[in-house]
Amino acid sequence: MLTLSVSLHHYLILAAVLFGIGLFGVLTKRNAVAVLICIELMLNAININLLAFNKYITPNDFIGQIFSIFVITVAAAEVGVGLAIVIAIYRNKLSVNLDEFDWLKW
Amino acid sequence: MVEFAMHNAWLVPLLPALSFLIIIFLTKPWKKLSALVCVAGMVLSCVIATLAAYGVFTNHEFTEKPLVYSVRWFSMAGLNIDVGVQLDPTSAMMMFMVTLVASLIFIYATGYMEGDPGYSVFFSYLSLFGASMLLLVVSSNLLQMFVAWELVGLCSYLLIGFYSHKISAREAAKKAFITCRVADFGLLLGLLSLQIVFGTLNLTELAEKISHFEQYTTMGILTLIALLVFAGPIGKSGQFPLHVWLPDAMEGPTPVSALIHAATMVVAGVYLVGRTLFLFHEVPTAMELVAVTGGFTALFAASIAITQREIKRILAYSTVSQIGYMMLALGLGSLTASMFHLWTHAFFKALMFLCAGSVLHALHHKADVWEMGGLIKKMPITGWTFVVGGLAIAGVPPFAGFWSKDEILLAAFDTGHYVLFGMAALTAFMTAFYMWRLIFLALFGDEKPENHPHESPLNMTLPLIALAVLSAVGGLVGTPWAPFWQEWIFFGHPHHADPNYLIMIGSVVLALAGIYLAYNLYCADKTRAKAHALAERYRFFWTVSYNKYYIDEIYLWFNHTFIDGAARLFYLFDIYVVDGVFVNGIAAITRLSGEGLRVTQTGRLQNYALVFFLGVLAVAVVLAFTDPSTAAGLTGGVK
Amino acid sequence: MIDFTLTLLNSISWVAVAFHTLAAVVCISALLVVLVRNIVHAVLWLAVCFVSLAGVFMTLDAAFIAAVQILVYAGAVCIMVVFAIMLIRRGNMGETNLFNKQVWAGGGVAVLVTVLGGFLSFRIRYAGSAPAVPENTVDHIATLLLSKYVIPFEVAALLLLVALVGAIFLAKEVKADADS
Amino acid sequence: MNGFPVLTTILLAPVAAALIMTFIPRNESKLIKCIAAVGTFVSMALSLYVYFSYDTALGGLQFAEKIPWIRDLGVNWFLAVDGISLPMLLLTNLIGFSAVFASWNVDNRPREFFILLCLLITGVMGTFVAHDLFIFLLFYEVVVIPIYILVIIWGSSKRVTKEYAGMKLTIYLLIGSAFLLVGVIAFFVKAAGVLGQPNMSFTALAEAGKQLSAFDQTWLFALMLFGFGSLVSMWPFHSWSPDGYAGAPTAVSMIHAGVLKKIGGYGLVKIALYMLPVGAKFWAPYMAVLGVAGVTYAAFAALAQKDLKYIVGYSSVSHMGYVMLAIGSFSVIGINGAVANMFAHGVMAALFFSTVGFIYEKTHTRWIPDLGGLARQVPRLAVAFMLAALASLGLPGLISFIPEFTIFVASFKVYGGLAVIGIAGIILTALYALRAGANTLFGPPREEYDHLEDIRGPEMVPLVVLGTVLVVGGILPSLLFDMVNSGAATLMTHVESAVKLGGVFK
Repeated sequence: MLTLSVSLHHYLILAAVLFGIGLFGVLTKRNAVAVLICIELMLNAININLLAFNKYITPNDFIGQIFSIFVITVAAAEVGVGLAIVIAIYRNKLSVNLDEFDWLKW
Repeated sequence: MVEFAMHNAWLVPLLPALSFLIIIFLTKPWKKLSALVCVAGMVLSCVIATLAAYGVFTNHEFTEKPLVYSVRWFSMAGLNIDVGVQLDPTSAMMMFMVTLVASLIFIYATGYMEGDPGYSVFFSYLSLFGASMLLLVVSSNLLQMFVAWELVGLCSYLLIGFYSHKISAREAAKKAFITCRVADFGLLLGLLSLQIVFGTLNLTELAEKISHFEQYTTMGILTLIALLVFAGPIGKSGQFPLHVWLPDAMEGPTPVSALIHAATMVVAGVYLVGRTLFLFHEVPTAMELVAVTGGFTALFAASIAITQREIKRILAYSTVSQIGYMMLALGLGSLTASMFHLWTHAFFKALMFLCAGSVLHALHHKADVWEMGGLIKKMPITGWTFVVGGLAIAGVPPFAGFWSKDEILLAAFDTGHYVLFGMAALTAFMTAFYMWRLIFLALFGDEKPENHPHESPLNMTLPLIALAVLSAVGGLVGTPWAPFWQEWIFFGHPHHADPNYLIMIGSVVLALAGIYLAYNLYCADKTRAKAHALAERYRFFWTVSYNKYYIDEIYLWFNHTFIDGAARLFYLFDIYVVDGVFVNGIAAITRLSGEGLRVTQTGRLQNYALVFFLGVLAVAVVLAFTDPSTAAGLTGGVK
Repeated sequence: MIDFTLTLLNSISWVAVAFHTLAAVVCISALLVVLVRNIVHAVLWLAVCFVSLAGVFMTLDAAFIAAVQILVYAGAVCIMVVFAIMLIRRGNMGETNLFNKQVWAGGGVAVLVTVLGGFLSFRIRYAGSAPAVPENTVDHIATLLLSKYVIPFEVAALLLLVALVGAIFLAKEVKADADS
Repeated sequence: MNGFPVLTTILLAPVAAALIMTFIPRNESKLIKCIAAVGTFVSMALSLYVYFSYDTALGGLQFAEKIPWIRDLGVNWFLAVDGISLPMLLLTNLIGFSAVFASWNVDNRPREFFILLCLLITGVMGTFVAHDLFIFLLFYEVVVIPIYILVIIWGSSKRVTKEYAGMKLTIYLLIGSAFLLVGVIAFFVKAAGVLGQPNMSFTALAEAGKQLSAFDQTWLFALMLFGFGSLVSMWPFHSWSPDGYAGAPTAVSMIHAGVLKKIGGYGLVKIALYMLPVGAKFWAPYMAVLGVAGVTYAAFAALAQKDLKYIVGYSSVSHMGYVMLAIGSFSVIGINGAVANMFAHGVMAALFFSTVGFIYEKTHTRWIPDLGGLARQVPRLAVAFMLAALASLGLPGLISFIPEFTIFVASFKVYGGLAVIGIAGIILTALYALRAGANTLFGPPREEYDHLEDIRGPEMVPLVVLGTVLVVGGILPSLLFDMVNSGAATLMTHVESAVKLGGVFK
């Protein structure tokens, strides 16, 4: 018998995998835009968690849903500002390669 | 009146101190007024001192029990120090003598210092000097005495260095102070030990406690204490080996030399030992040491004085030698003889210094006795008073020195110290010789055409005459036939020896022999060829003596090599080790580790993120897989 | 046969099927976002990922969020990223999405985080069966947002405004003399 | 004046002056100086009033003010004075007032200078009147910042640059205070455990401290010893002192050598010794050894100096060695001597530094071989110099003799031979003090200094104020000792009873 079922744990594992992929991208991509994209992936992983908890634990409170709305809002803002920064940097350095940016040093 | 003076003897040091303050703060711009204030202060305190002394010397009970009144100076748990006045025959005598001699010297100084730009300041220092010395004399407490002792040292520093623009004066002043400091270090240790062992520094209480010292301490420690205390007088009274400052003290104006050498500073040491004789009396070793030091210094200084050329320097070594006499007497346990010699010495030595000052004044500070001659004709008062002084110091009866010196020789002989007796006798002979060498060279013989001496003014000659009279008759208070002195000033119980005619005659013979030898060499023989030949024949001895046994050079070398060497060593150590290695080393380590660690700051965002997530992982693992209480402990949670 | 099929079909939880399919799509597209060498392709896979995530949200009875997900992420965010890529002109688009030097270390950390996250998720205990989800979730959310959560809501609006202003300020063309 | 918060007023007077100064145009430098003088004068007058109306027979804490501040930490705005802190308070104000006049000729940014100076004085005073550990540390940290700025802006560069001097001074103080802070916090936590509730007041902490185990007391005291010791320039943590003083402007040298340094000694007595008696007993011999080492070492080093400020700097290290020796003697007499010697040295060092400052200001050199014969050209300055030098060598009749004597009595009794080495320091002190005086003031006058003007007017204030204290304190030592003894005796009674208890061995 095929027992395809879903439980909270499935969602959580999905979220963990997605978060891991996003983190991998954040840590290893050279392109600043790619890093931003990967951050979006991580944020979405969080949203999965929020919604999953919302459904399985507190379906009547909608806290998870509302919180994920805020997360999306913030993510949108973050993408906007992030991309603006990338563009500003690009204009100065003619590059979006993060390996070349080490101004945090010293 | 007498009653008042006795109960207000604190006025004696206070009046000169007041004149010091008045001169410094009020009358400094008016020279004559300043001098007047100074002299008036001293004369007034002389009057009070005289009255007080009269009171003491008419009431025999003071020889048994001194009159002491004191107030608490400061106190804390376990340490109480009083200051006060202690009147007994010894201090009364000193008070009288010091005020008297100081008054005469002050009067003399008004003439001597005429025209000096620092006239007022000089008199303020003189007043302070007098005040300090009198404070020392009346002290009822050893710490108070030490305070005065150091103040005397300060004043001598100021006065010796009075011509501070002269490098020699500056150095002499410094030398005097520091030499005395070295000695005071010992004295201070002695006082500390006394305070710690006996719990008091009051003279009367100390005397009482030390008489049965076994209850407090052992003989060994008491000996050590006595030796430490004696270190102070060695320095202050110019005993060997710390006598070096005294001859250099001649750099000060002559009244200062007189003051230092005759009445005040140098005899402070003798006086201190006299005051603490109850301590030394218990410790035979210390007594021997005092006696030997005194006897040796007397001979040693006399042997230097024989070859010196500068008039004040000869007198200075003669002072060292005479103080040695007094120490010798103390070491023999004879406070009587010692104080007696102190008393007579004050008069004739003050007289001779003032005469020397008068001579220098007339010759415009030409000091070499070989360049003088025949001065007695142009300066009769100075000259003849000088001769009186010479007779007194040589010990020719009936002048003062004879009686006191005789007393010392007698004490040495009676106590069976024949070696010391021999040394003292030899010293007496040499004293007569070098002193009359000075007199013959300077006062008699041919006049030198380049000198234009003139007699000094009245305010200088009057003190000379007064002192000459005192030098002549001052010893009569203690002749063997009328032992007034011996009945009053003594330690233990009055000692009255029968006149020993053998010693008396012997000392007169020695003195006359010395004078005769000097006459032969320096007066009768106009060319002084014999003297030169003698010096030539004993070239080595002459050189050593003339160079003061090279002690100054040795000290200088020691100071330069060891003290300054150590100073440089410590300073370099400070710069290169403490500072260089440790302080700057730690700074360098900090900086280098910073240099090293900053490599880890790559500046790359993703590096930082990587490390950040490693950290997150670590924390998460710890929080997830350990006992909750451990996690709480790690994160600093409470209860 | 038909019965069996029907039984089978009835026995299949369609939600589960949907979830597993969507999850697979999400994971694969996300991986491709990271792995492809062309950034434009990466953005396309990102869009795929976001859309399938919206499907996942649907399986979680969050229709409103799913809609927002499509509107905001698949729509606005992807478009914005594409615009940004266009602004950043590069010659060779085939080499625009490369790895840096810490790929192994980063991969390790990512795997560890994933494993740890997955492991920890099994620790969660909850009432075995999900309680019934109310109908009309949108109504409830709307009510809550404008009543209980009105202040965070307004703050979020303010945040968006500030982000907007900030983005404009940052991306604004700088004067020539500041360029160097 | 019952109930009038006189200690707070003393603290705030210079702050008020500083506030007023901020509103005065920067070119009105005369007015600024006058305001600084008035502010510090008010403090000085009030602290004189407090000094002489303190009842020594009664002893204990007087003029107390207590306002709760941070209840959770048991912190109160608790100001009070006793026989130990009051001389220090008076000293601070005497020197602060003199320091304003010693800087009368500061023309570079006078407003900022005097504002910082006033804040500095307040900070120092605060440490002495605080009876709450938190307040004490607060004021202690307040002190550090003005010092740093004052040194690096108004300082002078000789052997080391003023920046180096300022950094060294500040970092040393901060390192010391870091260790101190660790010790204080650890102590506070342990004390709170003993008391059952947090309390920062000295009295409560002392009660708690004596109940700590001997081991705890020992290591806590070690931390405090390092902290306070480096502040009091205990050998071998002294090397900031000569460099720092040489780099600092006159007023800062005066305040630093005169009083700031004394915070270290004061803290050792009033905090470390008072609160951790068993620990103090354990460390006392080490303190004595370090003290003696400091005395002789610094005296020798001073002998090798040619820069006047370095001489005074090393001499202050040397004198603080006596303070350490005295605390190490662990007796009432020793504590009396330590506190009194801090007072005496403060007055003398301040006078010394102000004199050296004037000499430098007038001749533009502090290098002794370039000086000489100044006594003829600037006699009053020479008097001030000699007064300070003589006080420094412990001349009887000046203030420093009796404290030194008491220290000698206490330490000689306890340590014997070791103390003798320390006492031998008086010879070396005489040597360098007189040598400096002789080579600077005496000898043939130099014609390049013929035009110099002697100090006059406001410049005379340090000489008059500090010189008077030097002489009066020397002639009437009971003025100082009655006060100090009332504090020291109480303190040592507490300490000795605690030592008998011997700590609680857990």
